[in-house]
Amino acid sequence: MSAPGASGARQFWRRLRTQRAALVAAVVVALLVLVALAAPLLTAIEGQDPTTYHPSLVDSARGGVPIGSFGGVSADHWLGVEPQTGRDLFARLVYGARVSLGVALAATVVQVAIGVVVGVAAALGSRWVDQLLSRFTDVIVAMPLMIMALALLAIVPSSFPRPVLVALVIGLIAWGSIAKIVRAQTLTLKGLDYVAAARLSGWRTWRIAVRELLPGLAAPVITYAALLIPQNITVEAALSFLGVGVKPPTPSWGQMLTAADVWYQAAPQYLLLPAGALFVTVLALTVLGDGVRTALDPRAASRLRVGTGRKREAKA
Amino acid sequence: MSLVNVTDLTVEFGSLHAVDGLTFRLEQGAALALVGESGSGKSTVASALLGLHRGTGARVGGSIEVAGVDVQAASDDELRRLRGGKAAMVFQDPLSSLDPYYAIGDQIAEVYRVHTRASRRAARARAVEVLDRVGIPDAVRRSRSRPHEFSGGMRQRALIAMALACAPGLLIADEPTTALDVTVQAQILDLLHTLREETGMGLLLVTHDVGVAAESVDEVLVMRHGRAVEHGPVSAVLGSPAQPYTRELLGAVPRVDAPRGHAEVPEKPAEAVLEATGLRREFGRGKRAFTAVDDVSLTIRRGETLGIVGESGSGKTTLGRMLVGLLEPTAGEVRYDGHARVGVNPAVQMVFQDPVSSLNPRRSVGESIADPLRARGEADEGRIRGRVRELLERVGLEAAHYDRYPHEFSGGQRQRVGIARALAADPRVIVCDEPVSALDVTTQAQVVALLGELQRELGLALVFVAHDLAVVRQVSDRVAVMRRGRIVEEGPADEVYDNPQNPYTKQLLAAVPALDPRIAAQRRAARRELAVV
Amino acid sequence: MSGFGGFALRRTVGAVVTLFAISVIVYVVFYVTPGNVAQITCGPRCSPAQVQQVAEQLHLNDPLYTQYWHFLQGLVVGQDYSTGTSVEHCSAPCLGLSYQSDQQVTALILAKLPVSLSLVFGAMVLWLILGVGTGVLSAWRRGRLTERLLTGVTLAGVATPVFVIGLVLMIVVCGQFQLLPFPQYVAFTDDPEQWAWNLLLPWLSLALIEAAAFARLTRAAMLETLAEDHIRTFRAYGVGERSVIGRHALRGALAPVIALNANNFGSAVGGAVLTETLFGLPGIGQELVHAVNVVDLPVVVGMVLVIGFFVVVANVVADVLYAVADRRVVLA
Amino acid sequence: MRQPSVIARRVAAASVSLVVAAGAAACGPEDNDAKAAGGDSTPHKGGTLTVLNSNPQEDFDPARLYTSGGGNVPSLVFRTLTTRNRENGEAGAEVVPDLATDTGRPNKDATVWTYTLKEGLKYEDGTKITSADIKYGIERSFAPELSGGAPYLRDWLVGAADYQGPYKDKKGLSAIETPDERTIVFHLNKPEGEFPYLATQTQFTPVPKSKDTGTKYEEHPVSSGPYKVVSNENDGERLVLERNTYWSASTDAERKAYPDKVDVRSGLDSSVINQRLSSSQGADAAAVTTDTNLGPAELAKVTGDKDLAARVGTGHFGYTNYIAFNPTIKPFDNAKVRQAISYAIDRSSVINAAGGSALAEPATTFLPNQKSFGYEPYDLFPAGKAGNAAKAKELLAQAGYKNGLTVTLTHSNAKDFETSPEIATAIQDALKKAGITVKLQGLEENDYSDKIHNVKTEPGFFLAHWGADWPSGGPFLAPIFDGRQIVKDGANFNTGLLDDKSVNAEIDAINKLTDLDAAAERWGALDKKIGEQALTVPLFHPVYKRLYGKDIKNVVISDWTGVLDISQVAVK
Repeated sequence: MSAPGASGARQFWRRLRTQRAALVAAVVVALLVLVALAAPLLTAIEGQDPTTYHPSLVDSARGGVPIGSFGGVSADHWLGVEPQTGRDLFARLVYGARVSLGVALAATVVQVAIGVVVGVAAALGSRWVDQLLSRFTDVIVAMPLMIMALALLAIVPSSFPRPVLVALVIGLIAWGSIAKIVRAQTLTLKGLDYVAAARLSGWRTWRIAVRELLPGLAAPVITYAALLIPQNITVEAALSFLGVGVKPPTPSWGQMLTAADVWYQAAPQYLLLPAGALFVTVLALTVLGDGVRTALDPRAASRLRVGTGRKREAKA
Repeated sequence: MSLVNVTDLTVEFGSLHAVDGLTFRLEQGAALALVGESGSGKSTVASALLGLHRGTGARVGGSIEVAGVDVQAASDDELRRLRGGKAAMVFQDPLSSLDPYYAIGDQIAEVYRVHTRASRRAARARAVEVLDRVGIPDAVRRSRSRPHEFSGGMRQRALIAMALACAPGLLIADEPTTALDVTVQAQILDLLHTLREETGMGLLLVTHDVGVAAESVDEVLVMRHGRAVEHGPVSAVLGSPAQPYTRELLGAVPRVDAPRGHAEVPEKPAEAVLEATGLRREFGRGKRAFTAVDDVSLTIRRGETLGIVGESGSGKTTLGRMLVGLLEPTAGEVRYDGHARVGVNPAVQMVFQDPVSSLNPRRSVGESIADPLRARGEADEGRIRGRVRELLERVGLEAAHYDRYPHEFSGGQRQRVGIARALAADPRVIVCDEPVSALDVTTQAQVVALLGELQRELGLALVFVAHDLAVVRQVSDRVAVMRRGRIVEEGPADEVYDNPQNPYTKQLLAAVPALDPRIAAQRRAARRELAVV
Repeated sequence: MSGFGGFALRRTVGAVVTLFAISVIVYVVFYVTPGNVAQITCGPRCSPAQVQQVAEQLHLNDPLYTQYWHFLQGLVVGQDYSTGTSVEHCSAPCLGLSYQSDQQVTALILAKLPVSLSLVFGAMVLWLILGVGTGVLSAWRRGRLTERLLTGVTLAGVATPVFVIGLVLMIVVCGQFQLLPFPQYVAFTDDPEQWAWNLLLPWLSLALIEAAAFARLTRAAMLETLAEDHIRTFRAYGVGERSVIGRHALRGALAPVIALNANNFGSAVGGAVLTETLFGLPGIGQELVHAVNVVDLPVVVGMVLVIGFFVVVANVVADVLYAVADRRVVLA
Repeated sequence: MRQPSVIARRVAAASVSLVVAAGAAACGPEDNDAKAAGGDSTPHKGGTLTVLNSNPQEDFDPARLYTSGGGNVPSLVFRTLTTRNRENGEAGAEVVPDLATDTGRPNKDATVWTYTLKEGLKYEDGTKITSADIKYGIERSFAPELSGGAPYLRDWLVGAADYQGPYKDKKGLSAIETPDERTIVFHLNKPEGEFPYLATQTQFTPVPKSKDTGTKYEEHPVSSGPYKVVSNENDGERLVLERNTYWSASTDAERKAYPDKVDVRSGLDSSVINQRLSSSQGADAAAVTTDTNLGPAELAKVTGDKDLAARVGTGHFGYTNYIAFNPTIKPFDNAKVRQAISYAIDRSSVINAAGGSALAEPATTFLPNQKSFGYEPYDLFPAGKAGNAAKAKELLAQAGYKNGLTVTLTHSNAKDFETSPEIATAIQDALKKAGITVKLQGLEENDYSDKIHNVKTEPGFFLAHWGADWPSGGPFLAPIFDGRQIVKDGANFNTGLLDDKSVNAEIDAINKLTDLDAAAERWGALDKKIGEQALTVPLFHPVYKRLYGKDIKNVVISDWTGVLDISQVAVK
């Protein structure tokens, strides 16, 4: 019998290690996080920053296309410069990693927090609480994410830090599916005998929720969260495309993509750099998420219910 | 030529030797039972006969010849022709062994067409024919049903029908009755017996239940750790076992016909600790509502054991959960110590059926056992650890097991942990819900013995809920028989077992397999009569 | 089928409650959205007096609950409105009039809906073919090179934003090689062939994004089914691998695929904003983004309700199909 | 086998049009400046003109339109009392008669204007156009149901301030008289020498009262022009116009109306429009756009391709992008601070952000650099190409900000390259060199527009732009700098809150002039005078570049609209 948790952590790592793709992905993700964290250092080594304009590096008469080959790649500008502004692309890319990863991660944290609270409360609460919360979750799921994001992002005063806001808005709108998963999983766990045993010990409901249920939710929640992160990166990019994402001059990959998509023909590297970065990140995170899922084995939970001898359907 | 000829069979999964040098034969039309506890390798042998290990990474050594096919050397095509065509297998769990999405008739027809190239129509006709043959009433209509629309016994009949479809020479039945109620089990065993008489096919029966083997076969091969322990005619092996392990195994099997060893009748009834009056519990609402427990009244006295016996769906688990307060009754009340009670009460504890799901896999067993102590407000870490260690030792584990996790224990050990946790609350009543049904017979006997000891020592009242009539008799002072949510008969254990009044109780007792093949034959005849009546 | 009747009733009530809640939320959210609606409608150079007149005209000076009450009234009994020269009736269910264009929102939706449905339906067919096909193949060839390649391709779909895929597809297919015309919506009723050719690229872009989820789900569900007991039964009865995979394992994956599909279909009706914007398809999503930008509350509420309606209906359909696909499930 | 056949057809079509392209390149419009429409091949009648637009023609009611000179597509359907001269460049900034026989006859102090309609004017149904219809058209533009037009009529006509339109107020406007079917007389509050310009707006389109359907009129407005609406799908998303047979070229000297049919398709992404125009395949060969400019990225591609470069129409529209100060907010109350910022501006960065030198010309004057506006070049705070940081620092030090200064620049989040983040960040970067730290405050478009046009919420330092309602200094300067136009409780455009008696008096004096050339000269002088106060920092004047299909002929781009005039183009 295998189970994640205190004793399962070692098993988890052991199983994760056996998956080569997941390991490679983990290394890539670690590198990306490192790049994001070390952005100021990296740009200092390059000797550039993400916001300074270099009008002399672009051809003003031709719409501001970078002068020089490969979008103005040089010893000073490792990945060339941005059309129109001449800002350093390497600097913008590495600083963009901070925003893209940070927003996605923070949004995921918000989603998971709300989803777990609502899901657990619905599963453990009375019939009415469950009805109310489940219905509310349905409402949230049925609302078009983009539209609500557009409205919410417009309401909040612009003095509010934008990346935080974007993360909050994504988190506040898109927690429906995780709440549903948590509710279903909690209901399953609630039917398990060890929860009944904890009740017989005399513990109160909230303590049972914290001690007995939450650890059991860890596996499916981590699994789902691992898949949410790349999704949120794409959502941030899409919000930028619609013009309500992170605001300039803060660079984000989504915003770079948005600005760059029309430059596909005139300055391809301008589009390919953020697109490539996004692609690699989402790919690595998704593969890693799959690896985590395999290592945590979501079916462990359902297998818990299967005895070795007579099977009987629990009616309670 | 023998139907099955296995020589020096070994099956290895990685470093695990599941089967280790097994040799046996089965003649045409004969019946052999592979008997053993879990982990003895008996099911692995059954799979190996059909070459099911091919391509799974298991290493199979030795030679296997089934119905003239050298399973080890056969091509994939030959193997496919063997499977289902010459030798067919019946599995343990009939619900999961059938595809839930297709009609049963179609599934049988599919198998038939694989082997005969018959037309769709002919295959369907054959499916109806075999379904009819295994006693499915209204086979034409029922062949269009999906597995979930069948009862457990019907599903097992359907699986047997699938096995019969291509008229194979050998039927391999892997625990065919383990998931079934005792009365249904008897019907299936009778069916297998009749089919064998009529078709003359050979039977290889894999079972953990010595009684089932005694009912069905001519020869027995007792296995342990992948090796043969004892092999011989059923009457010889079960009647006068030569090997110590066989003797141990037989000794552990509870007997439905033997009275409880230490039955000491108290002079005057002790005071009642738990009383249930008019308990009723409904599930669901509206059209789907059904009553799981209906007007049950019980009294449990200090120091006594009340056995509650019934088949699946009889409501005994629901009753047990209401007694401990995990479920609120729809009507009626449970009184503890003369006071009406709502919700749980640490003085009334429970031992659960499934030793896997009853312990939180993410917490050490010591922590789980300490729960009632902490919930009671005990904060002194030293006292808690001390008490838990004491309890661990009391249930036959080691004090050092405190920090271990459930997956490091065997099923029997986990059940001991469960008992220790119940004891930690200093209970006066423990409701045991099928506490041993998931355990092997030898372990089962040990756990039953432990419960008995604890009861005597601590003056506990026990409620022992089980489907196994023999086990219940072994432990109970009084017995209540449940059927469809009601208690149909209640009384002192020996009276109920030796002189049952209710026809259902009689039917149940008649269905229990006997260890003596001669008695088994008599019972079979008796069952036919009961069925006629 | 009284059981089904009860189910239908419960779900209908649930859907109405959900949509009601959505309308309230949207009303409140957009009510507090910045932007002087009367000024936007009137034009930037309107005098305060004129703006006031327009506000009167649009009932913008009424308190929020009064406005919402009018909205509900319109839904139930319809509402009358003046065009200046005559009084017109907007029959129930009336979602009100657009602030900006004075059009009936219901008419606006009816005009945009075919476009969105065309887009999503076609894309759905493609994503099912691509997704489920890939899933089946990779479950069958698990562990081999084929599977890794397929996994890579589907992940590429997830990892690339639709506006990049769409734009590059369009530039390459329509611009560089001129294999297809630049998409412009042609109604199915006008010319089915042109309808399909013009929608091919939008379909493909949307399908590439969605297919990955289906591939992964199909593969996972099939592998799970392959580990089940009944698969062992058929193997033990000599049934060939092709039939085991194609007939039994795939069947097991059907129910979750149906559920995911219904879910995605519902949300894609309004969620294909990016695809519609990029390809200039005059669908619900594009109109909605426009309406949000000009704070055209009636249009926003109406369109969000329609999208919510599709999501809710899709979920009900999913449940029914799920129950049909898996007879063991009881509708509740 | 459907797929190959269709693809084959596309390829065939593509190769055919390639041949056409080669022919067009040989003798196509070589010069993309003023007289672009060459006498290369004479335009002919016939064919279908396709219009690819991003914004649908949602407003198609003449009362609701607010486009300079009546817009492009609408001017095919609506004729007005006067109209813009459909000529290239400067000549195109003149006002000429349309329905009227002349551009208007003023009384002595220009408070009464009289027009006479030409003979034989008819609607698309053959009924006669009368002066009463023009009066009615103007009246209905006052209805709150049909709001959207320019404010001038309400401000200028006697007793019009509180008029609510003919639906609520049956008496009508007494300021407009129609003594007979062909005569119409306007009575104004004060002298307005530029009334002929106002008469070009679509509110001066005749609307037959019997055909008026209120807010539904825009679905099928009755045509007085060369084309009529035959279909209008989804609120102006797809418009099909065909010839109005009752229109006669003899009464209309301005509209050429070569194509038989005009097919307007909108709702397209701007990059798709430009991509389609550059590919120019199939019907797109005879396509133009009336609302989509070439962006910087597209320009970069187009300039590298001779064929494409030949198909770009370039125009100048009277328009200025500038930084606005609110002098009631510190530190912008200090003229030295405003001047310092003026000196520090790096116009080349700003222009690059706006699309480069081909799409934007540096601006040092508030008035657009066109003669009709009375443009008089001046550069009061010379910043050079890249900003004069030293001078700026010096001024800051004088103002008491020796150690630099932190200010907040408000801009919109629209993706328009005008008040958008790109421009704001360029300014932020430039001011850094002068020791000014700029924090950016990006607002959603509506919020931005609300805030900057409300005296209570107006920020101190923000991006703004102003475009001409007609090519003259009046509508360019008065709303922004006339102290009497400060609106306290509504949309205010005098963002500098300038209320200078001498400025107000000069505006009144120029308005009296009916000699438009003389007026222009004085507008230019007034602009420079106001510029000294440094209430704005002019940044750039945009240049419009638009692609057109390879079969398009007779491209005319006036300085009035700055874009190709759809009434002049031919596709054959």
